[in-house]
Amino acid sequence: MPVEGGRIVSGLIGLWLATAAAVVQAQQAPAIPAQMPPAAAQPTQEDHPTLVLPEPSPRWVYVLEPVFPYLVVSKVWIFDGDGLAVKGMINGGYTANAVLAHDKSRLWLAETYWSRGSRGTRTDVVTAFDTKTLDPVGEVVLPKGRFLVVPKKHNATLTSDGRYLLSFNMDPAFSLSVVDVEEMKYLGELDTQGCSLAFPTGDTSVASLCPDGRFLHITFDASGRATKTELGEPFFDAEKDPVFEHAAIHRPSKQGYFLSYDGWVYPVSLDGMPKVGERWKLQGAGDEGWRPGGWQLAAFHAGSKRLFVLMHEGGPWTHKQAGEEVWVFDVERKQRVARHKLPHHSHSMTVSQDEKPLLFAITETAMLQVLDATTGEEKGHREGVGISPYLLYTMGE
Amino acid sequence: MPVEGGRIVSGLIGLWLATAAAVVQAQQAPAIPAQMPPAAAQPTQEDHPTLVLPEPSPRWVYVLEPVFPYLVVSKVWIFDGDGLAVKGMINGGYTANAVLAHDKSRLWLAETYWSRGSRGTRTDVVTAFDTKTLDPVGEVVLPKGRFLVVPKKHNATLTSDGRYLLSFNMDPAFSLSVVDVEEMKYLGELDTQGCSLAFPTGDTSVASLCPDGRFLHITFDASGRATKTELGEPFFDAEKDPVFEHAAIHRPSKQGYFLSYDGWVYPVSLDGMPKVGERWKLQGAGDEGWRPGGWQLAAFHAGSKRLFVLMHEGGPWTHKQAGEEVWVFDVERKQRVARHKLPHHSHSMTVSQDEKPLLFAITETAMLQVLDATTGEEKGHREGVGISPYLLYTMGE
Amino acid sequence: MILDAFDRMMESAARQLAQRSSRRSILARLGTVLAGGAILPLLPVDKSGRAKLAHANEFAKTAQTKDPTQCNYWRYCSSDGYLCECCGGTMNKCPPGSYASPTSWIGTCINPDDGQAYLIAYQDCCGKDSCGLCPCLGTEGEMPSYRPELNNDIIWCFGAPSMVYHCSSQVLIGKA
Amino acid sequence: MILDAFDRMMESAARQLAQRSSRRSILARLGTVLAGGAILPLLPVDKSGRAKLAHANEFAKTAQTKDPTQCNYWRYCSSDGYLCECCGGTMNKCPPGSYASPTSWIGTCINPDDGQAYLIAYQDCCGKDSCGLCPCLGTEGEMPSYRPELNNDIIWCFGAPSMVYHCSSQVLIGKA
Repeated sequence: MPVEGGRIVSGLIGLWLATAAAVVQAQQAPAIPAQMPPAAAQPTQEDHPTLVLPEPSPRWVYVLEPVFPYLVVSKVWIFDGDGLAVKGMINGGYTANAVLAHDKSRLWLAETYWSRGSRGTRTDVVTAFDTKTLDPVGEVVLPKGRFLVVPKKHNATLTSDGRYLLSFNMDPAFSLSVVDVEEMKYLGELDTQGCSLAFPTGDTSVASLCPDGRFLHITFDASGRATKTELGEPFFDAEKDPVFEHAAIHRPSKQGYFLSYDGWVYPVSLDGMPKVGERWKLQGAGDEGWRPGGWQLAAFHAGSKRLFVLMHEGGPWTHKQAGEEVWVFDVERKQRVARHKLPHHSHSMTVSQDEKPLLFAITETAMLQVLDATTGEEKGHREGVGISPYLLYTMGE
Repeated sequence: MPVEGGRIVSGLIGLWLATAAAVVQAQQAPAIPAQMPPAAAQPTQEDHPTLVLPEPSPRWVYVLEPVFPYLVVSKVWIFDGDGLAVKGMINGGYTANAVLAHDKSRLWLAETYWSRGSRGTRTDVVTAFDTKTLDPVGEVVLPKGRFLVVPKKHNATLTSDGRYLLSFNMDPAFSLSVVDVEEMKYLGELDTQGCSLAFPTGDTSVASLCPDGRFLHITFDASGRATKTELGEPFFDAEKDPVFEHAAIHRPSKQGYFLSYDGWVYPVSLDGMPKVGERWKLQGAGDEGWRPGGWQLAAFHAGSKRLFVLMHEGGPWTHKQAGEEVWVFDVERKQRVARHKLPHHSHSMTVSQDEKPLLFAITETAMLQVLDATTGEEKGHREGVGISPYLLYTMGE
Repeated sequence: MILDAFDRMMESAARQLAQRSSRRSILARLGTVLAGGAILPLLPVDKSGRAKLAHANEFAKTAQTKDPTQCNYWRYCSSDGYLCECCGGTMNKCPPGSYASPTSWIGTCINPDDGQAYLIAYQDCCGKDSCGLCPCLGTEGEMPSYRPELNNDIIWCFGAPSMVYHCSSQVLIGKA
Repeated sequence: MILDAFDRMMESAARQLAQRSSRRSILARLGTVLAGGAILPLLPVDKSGRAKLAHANEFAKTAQTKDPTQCNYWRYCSSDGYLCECCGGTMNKCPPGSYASPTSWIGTCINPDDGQAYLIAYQDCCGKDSCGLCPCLGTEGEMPSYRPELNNDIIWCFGAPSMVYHCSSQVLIGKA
């Protein structure tokens, strides 16, 4: 279609008016182009909108990277597991932690900024992102800060009803910061008495892991104050065989599987005060020399009741070594049902929660692999997922 | 020497008091540990001070990298040319520009921050760093912003007496922001009438390059207001054979060499209104197919009156191609005196200003090479200078 | 990065401008808004406009119309930067959470399927740190930054809600 | 990164503590400062302290005393992170513009030259983004972060002017 001269002319004028408008805007906080004068629009045959995502699919994966050694700029990548196309990206701050909403509408980052990049005034925030627009839609300042550490999944969690986000804090006093994510309001700190991390246990309660191998369970009220604090019995030997922080937790079914360095599985019911079931072992006869290891090393697929664990051959203190295989266990029979050899050794892994689950695994060379979680068949891989991807999240986990 | 029990105990107490102090400090702007209670010091047999550099050597090189694609965190590396040891690092903001003080006491960054990393409120600043402590010792806000572009050396400069820093700005109006770096105070903007960049010409004047191939020269007063504006005659054909932005400028001698895409050298006296001398050509008989190119592609060693240029074999529009050789010219005889083959092709290069100058060159794979600038002998190289080094600075240039 | 052949539209646009509106009247209108101070200059454009069209022809020789994640996709004849197509957007939609700069430079690309020349608006998407994927960086016809309308190193997010460059998109204006 | 074998000093230190000061009195003093709230727990330390000394012996087998830019330099037996020695500092001086955390964990390293064990304070240097050079990352004896005194993923800059981790240094306390 021929372009009319008049449209081109107004485009030109629009160009200059828009740049002029930028002069005025330069010192203001960014806002959506609604502030642009109408003439600013460049007339084109095609529109040029911003893409809005559909409701997130359970087969998408959210990959969090702290971006070593540029730790002040973390990043979340969103990929479609079928084809590994980029759906979008979110920029975060220093050692950000991510939390996905149960209703899929939000992704929150608990993150830290300095006013001049890596210097100046520190500000800790929980930022809410709309999962369809990927716009930041709200921010809550965490006045007591947060736990600064290479990102671990259970540094932050969401209560069962999705109302409260709990962000672990060690400043160096141990506490959980309570944020009402409906009102986007900071409520206060829950003293964890030296216990760490945040595991969801209900609408107004949360559990932490204590250094001597027991759970602390805190119930709190709508003002963010603790109303009840319970301390469990030690269920593992924190000296000789600690459990990994990256337990496989499935929030909807309130079921968790905590794995020890040596390969013991502790099934935990996270419905109220955690109840630890009878432990069983990943390795059986002939599995000598194999150990669980990596970073995010375990995932649970609730529909099929399958536990997935990154395993490698190695000696003691190789608990951070990348996995060579993913072992799949039926948690009811407590038996291994499959061994998937990973095309590339991976330090973090998760599975989607749909009926034909995908298994996502990332390597220390920033490659994302996708396998059929049931058969272990490789479905694809993608190199260059930033430079240091660490954590994987899927909807409904 | 045996450690006394008492010292260990006070160390322990000190540890906890210090962490307690951190609780109080967490929300304050960082300050030097003077605020720590005296008991906070961990008693050690050795002190644990912060290293303070000696006065910068002319044989050190300051390497600026914008850090693609993490553009909100630029970085300056400081290396000793003799041995390539790291002397220190400075963190900067979005597409920072660096300027070194004539008296070696300061390194300034003109840089841009957003309050939330890559979003939020924008702030443009000139930050002063002490070149011995590498501490930020002052900051001036640039209320009109700055030119955001992949860093180019002549986006900012210093007047001859070292008092005013001029930061080019395109917001999109063209101007130079004037900062009094003695008082650390922003004075105002000089309208450059569509001309760009900043070349030093005196104590209270500066030149810019105009799109039609001429210089604009602005003289200003102590309040930062233009008192005189002169426009030169076009000295090159900006349509057919533009000059590179990265002219070789030697501030102390007020001499500059502007090179064109095709290889013409325009000697320019930068003492007041720029005076362009007779042009001469880099390539002679037998040099067909060779062109200047790269990013920071030229340097001038004032002591020996030698001009160094990155050269490659290539056709038209290869002006950003990395150099295969450094050609060395005697600018008085206008003759080439040496061809140094680079062990690794380089896009940026400079020379130190001492009597036995070093030649520094960086590759697109983040390697820093050092050559004897006189003989071309390779003196060393170092890989992993970040991921995207772009510009090189030496003292006295 | 980014800024490229803004001038390509000038050959036809300037012609049309001459018919409908005097250059002076546009500058006067701008002057009102800016209250003094030069902004990106409109001139000179004609010569390089012609030079650029020659490049478009050169680009078209190896251009394709099937895979917009490749640098030789036909619309990218003047595109410099990370392709929005690889970053969660498309050639004419910004990735979620990033926003088009309402300002743009314009190129003339030839579609090899019909051999026709089209005007393309290279409107950057801004507001997030660089996407980092699918860099397509051309230097044909590229000029130093003192000729900003022809320089591709500039963060060309003027008028967008943020001056943080994310990726480059390529929007169809119509036939040239 | 960083946090490592704070407990190593505990075997001797706790012994000496027992002689001179009751644990309760220290905690009471802390309590005054903190006004409630648990901080990094002092216990349990003895068992892992012994375990750690065994690791120091293991490390010492291949340790050297000549080149402090290598991960097997004798003082680095418990060091995790980027070596300040490579970042413009030294093993006991922070790089220019970065500042030591006054808090530290402590290791027991054996100097192969004299076969003696020494206490080393691993005081991080903070205030700049990660140096990125000479990463030396050990996992022997490393525990999850719910045992922070034995975890090396934590940004251990408590009490420094900034919580931005730059590099790891290794300061001599004295003979163990």
